[in-house]
Amino acid sequence: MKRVQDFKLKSYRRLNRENYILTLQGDYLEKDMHPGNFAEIQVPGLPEVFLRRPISILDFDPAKKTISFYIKAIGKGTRQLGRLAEGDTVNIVYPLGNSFSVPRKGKVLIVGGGSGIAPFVLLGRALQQQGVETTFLIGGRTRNDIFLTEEFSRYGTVLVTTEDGSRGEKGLVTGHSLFAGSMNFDRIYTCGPDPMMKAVARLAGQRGIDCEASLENLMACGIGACLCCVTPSPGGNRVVCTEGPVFNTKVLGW
Amino acid sequence: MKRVQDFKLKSYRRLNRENYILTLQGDYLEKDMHPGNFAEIQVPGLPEVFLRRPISILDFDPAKKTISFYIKAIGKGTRQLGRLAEGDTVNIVYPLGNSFSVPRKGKVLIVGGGSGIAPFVLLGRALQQQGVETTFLIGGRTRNDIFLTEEFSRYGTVLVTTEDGSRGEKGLVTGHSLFAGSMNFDRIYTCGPDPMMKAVARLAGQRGIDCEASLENLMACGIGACLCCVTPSPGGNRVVCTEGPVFNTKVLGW
Amino acid sequence: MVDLKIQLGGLQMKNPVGAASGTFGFGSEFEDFFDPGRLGAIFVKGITLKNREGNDYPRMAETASGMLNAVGLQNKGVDYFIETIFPAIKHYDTEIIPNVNGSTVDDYIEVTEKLNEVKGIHAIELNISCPNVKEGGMAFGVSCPSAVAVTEAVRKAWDKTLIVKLSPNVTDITEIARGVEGAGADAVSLVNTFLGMAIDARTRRPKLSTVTGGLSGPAIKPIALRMVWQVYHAVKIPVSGMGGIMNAEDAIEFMLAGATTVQIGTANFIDPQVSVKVIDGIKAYCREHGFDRVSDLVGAMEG
Amino acid sequence: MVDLKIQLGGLQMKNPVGAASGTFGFGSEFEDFFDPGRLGAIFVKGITLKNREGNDYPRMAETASGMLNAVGLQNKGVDYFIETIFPAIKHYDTEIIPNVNGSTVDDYIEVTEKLNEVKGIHAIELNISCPNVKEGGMAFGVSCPSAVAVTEAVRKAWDKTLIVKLSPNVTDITEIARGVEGAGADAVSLVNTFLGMAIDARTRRPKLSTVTGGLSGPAIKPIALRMVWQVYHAVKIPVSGMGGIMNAEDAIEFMLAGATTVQIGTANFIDPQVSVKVIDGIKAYCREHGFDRVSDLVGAMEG
Ligand SMILES: Cc1cc2nc3c(=O)[nH]c(=O)nc-3n(C[C@H](O)[C@H](O)[C@H](O)COP(=O)(O)OP(=O)(O)OC[C@H]3O[C@@H](n4cnc5c(N)ncnc54)[C@H](O)[C@@H]3O)c2cc1C
Ligand SMILES: Cc1cc2nc3c(=O)[nH]c(=O)nc-3n(C[C@H](O)[C@H](O)[C@H](O)COP(=O)(O)OP(=O)(O)OC[C@H]3O[C@@H](n4cnc5c(N)ncnc54)[C@H](O)[C@@H]3O)c2cc1C
Ligand SMILES: Cc1cc2nc3c(=O)[nH]c(=O)nc-3n(C[C@H](O)[C@H](O)[C@H](O)COP(=O)(O)O)c2cc1C
Ligand SMILES: Cc1cc2nc3c(=O)[nH]c(=O)nc-3n(C[C@H](O)[C@H](O)[C@H](O)COP(=O)(O)O)c2cc1C
Ligand code: FES
Ligand code: FES
Repeated sequence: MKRVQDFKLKSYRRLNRENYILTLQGDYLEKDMHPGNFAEIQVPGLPEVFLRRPISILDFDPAKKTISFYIKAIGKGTRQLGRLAEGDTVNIVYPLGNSFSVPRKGKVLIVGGGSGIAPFVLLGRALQQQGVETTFLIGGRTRNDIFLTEEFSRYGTVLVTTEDGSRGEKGLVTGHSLFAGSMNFDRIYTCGPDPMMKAVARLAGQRGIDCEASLENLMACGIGACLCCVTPSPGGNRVVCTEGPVFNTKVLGW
Repeated sequence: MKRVQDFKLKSYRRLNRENYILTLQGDYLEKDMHPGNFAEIQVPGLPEVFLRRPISILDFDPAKKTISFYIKAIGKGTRQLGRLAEGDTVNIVYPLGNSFSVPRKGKVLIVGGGSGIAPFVLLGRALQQQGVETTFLIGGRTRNDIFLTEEFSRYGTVLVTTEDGSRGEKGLVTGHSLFAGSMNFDRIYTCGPDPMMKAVARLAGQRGIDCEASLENLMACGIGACLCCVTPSPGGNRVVCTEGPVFNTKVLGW
Repeated sequence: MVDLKIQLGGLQMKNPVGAASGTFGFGSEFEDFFDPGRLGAIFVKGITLKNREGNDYPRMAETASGMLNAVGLQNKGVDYFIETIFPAIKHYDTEIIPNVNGSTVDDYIEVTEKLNEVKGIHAIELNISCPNVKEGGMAFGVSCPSAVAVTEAVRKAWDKTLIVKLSPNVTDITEIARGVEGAGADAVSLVNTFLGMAIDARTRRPKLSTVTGGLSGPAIKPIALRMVWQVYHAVKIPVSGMGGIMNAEDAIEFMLAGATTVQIGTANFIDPQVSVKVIDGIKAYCREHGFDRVSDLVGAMEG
Repeated sequence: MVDLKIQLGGLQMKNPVGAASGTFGFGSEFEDFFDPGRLGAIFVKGITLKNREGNDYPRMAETASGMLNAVGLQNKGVDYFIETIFPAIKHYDTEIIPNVNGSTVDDYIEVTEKLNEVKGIHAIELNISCPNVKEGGMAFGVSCPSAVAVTEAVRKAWDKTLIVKLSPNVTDITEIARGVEGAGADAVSLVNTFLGMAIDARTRRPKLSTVTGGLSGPAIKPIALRMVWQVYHAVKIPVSGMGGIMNAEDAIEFMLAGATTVQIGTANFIDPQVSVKVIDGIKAYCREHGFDRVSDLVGAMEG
């Protein structure tokens, strides 16, 4: 069930200048959360930030009643959230959106870039629980833009690409040698910048592999009430916060 | 010279639930400050508070480059200022307004109530330096509303009235026995709620004693640019932030 | 005990707080947060004769204490509403009020005629103020003759309470309010959004696909409040007031200015539970200030 | 090297940033904070024929991301301005632009005729949009015929650059802009404040002595920006844009929308040094984005 709830900032873990992980603790924690779900976080203390910000659920711990978010500071709101102090109150609406489908067996590839890696901790864990064999392919500009690989390595093989070659293969994720070989994946999951996701969807399509993408979008409400967050599709405009954020890329006509 | 300047919150001293003293420290401190001058404090982190808030200068220390304010939390802005943490940045425009006139000798009475006592630390000290004999008369609802008397006692005699009689004489300041006797003061200074100041001015007038009052007023700019902060007078509307906040009560027609 | 019941034209509402059209979906989106039946009314999202895809993405931009939207009346058409949506929400213990839109007067009439046959719908809100459609919409609401014409036409097709939603993008909103009052409106609601725009300085492109959009939120409250006050003094029919209401205090200010009921819009996005907080806050205010009936607040500003 | 010079009608300004009338006093109030001569222009506070006391206190109310004012043109009259104020500020290395007000067309003419004789004043701003006076003011600016009439009359009395300041409280601001263009205006400035109001729910009284006042600040920016963009496309004369500009980015957005120059109003109260920051920020933006002349920004929004 969706809730509006106050949490306390329990810990702030800075990954580097622009990336950090927030862990919030509440008196209560909704347990019915799935990989791909997100929260709408209210940004306290900044007049210019009027609307909540959609952020994927990175992880949660029902025992400790904590929920965490991996955030990349790209603008006013995400920078401000990085300035909060432990003990500060943070109000969130959660869990929102649909989720990735988790098969019962098989072999899958997860392709992530930028802040788009956030949903893949929960996804990797869920896949592992089902006995699915998972490969993570994470891309960034330099090795300083690659995060969470230690987490991911608990759930599968981790491959990396960087544009400057400072870690893993040099180039974009879609240029990884993996895509040159025979791709016997049952599904590809992707989240990250639009051009990356579209390229991944195309590669998947060419090989007849099912592909699910989690879209970013400007959102006002996050609960399907305002119809601000749409993405075009052959079947008409899709509402990203409720029909998505996860879409089978065929539905999007990608 | 007036300045816009960032300070760091150096210390926060809570007097009780609603009253506190903020001490700010800067890289620089303007020294040309006088009793009655005020600052326009920017309230950080609250979308509803758009404008700065005028607050009297309580004290300053040129050596430590600190400036302090006594604040009574009565609304959004003054409450928010009370929530700041040490180290937070606070931007102020200061020193603003005119100041109380400080005679070279004689005997004066200072009558203050509520947050209107703030300017009287600087005034008391300046009067003492001139060798003026000063009596402070401070009023409040209960003894929990009486502050800074220890400070004042360094510069003169301190008398107190409370409405419930829990400290000093029972009643309003203007009911103090002092006013029953012969009042051989050369000047009366007053700051506090309008009705109190007007009553004090009337008593002063009846005795032919010069009276200076420091007015409160809703202000936008604090520097004479907007003309929002006016008070009526026989000579027309007076601009409180530049012609005041200190007025001879005769000028106001009180 | 505070009596929260209020009368908007012929419509009896159990309390004065409604959800504004386009900001509350069809109500079901909020079921997890509270029972939509607690509201005085739900002004459901704008309905047109035929299915509309709405405008292209991006449709939204954040502004200082507000937002611009350019949704453009995305909806599945009146038939879908009547056959599929209304049956699923009519059990809420509140008034469901469709927001009627059209590109032409005939469109408005046709949508209204269809709704007129539906049992359980006791009022419609005639939207002549949508700034986000190429044809019709706000064009009807910014000229008095056309506002009158569409109101008269719809009046003939509608038997129950007719609320006309006015555009604030006009020189004199009292002129339009008087016009639609004369044309048979039972109440007016105001304000719809202000036509605004936003530019991304970095890319030098407009932030909305449509360049302009509708401004809502607390930014517009002072203007909306002034218009409600002006209209309250200009017409005899009741006013449903809105524009930037974020809490009970804001809602009370609108009622004091002359609004018989209020609507909560953008605030639903910031706090999905805001409307019940507003209802509770109005009740507490009445209790504290000695008002036995919420209706006594209406126009109670002291000059 | 970025060329900041810009031409507003016949007026050459050394940079496009002015201080908006009523928010910068006569400039001297800001001398402690920066040299007012750094500005492109100072639109000094509104001037009338005779001394005006302005409205009663309270004249100001804070709103979400904005403020209402009801100053009501407090000033000592045009003669005092010419004899006492102007001599004290004319040494600033900037254009001093009086903001001309009146209750009647004759008032406007008389003030203008007096200013026309003053050496060193190269432009006036005709304010037909003050919402805070009982007579004249905004009444002239919300009807096209009266806006045209007062502009024509002042045009005859004024030899140099005539800027007409438009009210945003209208259905179609392009109509008024075209009207005053036809009547001889060399430029238009927009927007003046929006008519708004605020109520204290606790006391149930209006927050302003005049009930309504003028809304300014970032709250109005999206509407002001839209109007500047519309007017830019409707007239050939240049536009001086304002409404909620708080920083260089905001100012650039106005220029991209079509403003030849910008004016900083309410922001001066929040940060008395904001205008020099805006000048510096515009320069930096031009450098970064490869604009050699600031004038190349004007209307450079990409559709
Ligand atoms: C379902 C979903 C899940 C997300 N999960 C995460 C996450 O786990 N971690 C994370 O760091 N970010 C995530 N994002 C992105 C995040 O919402 C944005 O980065 C954030 O809203 C930016 O806010 P801001 O105030 O910092 O930026 P602003 O100052 O508002 O904007 C800065 C710039 O970024 C652009 N922008 C802002 N938001 C978006 C957006 N949603 N889509 C496209 N462009 C945008 C703006 O147009 C502007 O140019 C997610 C987004 C969605 C929709
Ligand atoms: C020259 C000057 C010096 C001052 N010195 C001090 C000081 O040293 N310490 C101190 O605590 N306060 C002082 N004040 C008062 C202080 O400025 C106000 O209490 C403050 O601005 C209130 O802000 P707020 O956001 O907390 O209240 P808000 O939430 O803005 O308002 C709360 C209520 O108080 C009323 N109100 C707010 N400000 C004023 C005002 N200035 N005059 C009258 N009514 C008002 C409002 O109308 C409202 O009803 C001074 C004021 C002036 C003009
Ligand atoms: C995203 C969004 C969609 C809207 N859609 C409609 C609509 O379909 N019909 C309508 O009459 N008003 C619509 N409105 C206007 C609101 O009902 C309301 O009049 C306006 O937002 C002002 O109120 P607020 O400031 O409380 O949001 C919409 C507003 C928003 C923000
Ligand atoms: C306190 C105050 C006084 C004003 N006085 C005048 C005036 O005398 N003449 C005028 O043309 N505009 C006046 N204005 C309007 C401003 O010049 C400007 O048009 C408006 O505030 C919008 O810009 P802003 O949002 O940047 O403040 C005044 C505005 C304020 C806030
Ligand atoms: S963000 Fe409101 S419908 Fe998706
Ligand atoms: S507060 Fe602006 S003139 Fe005094």
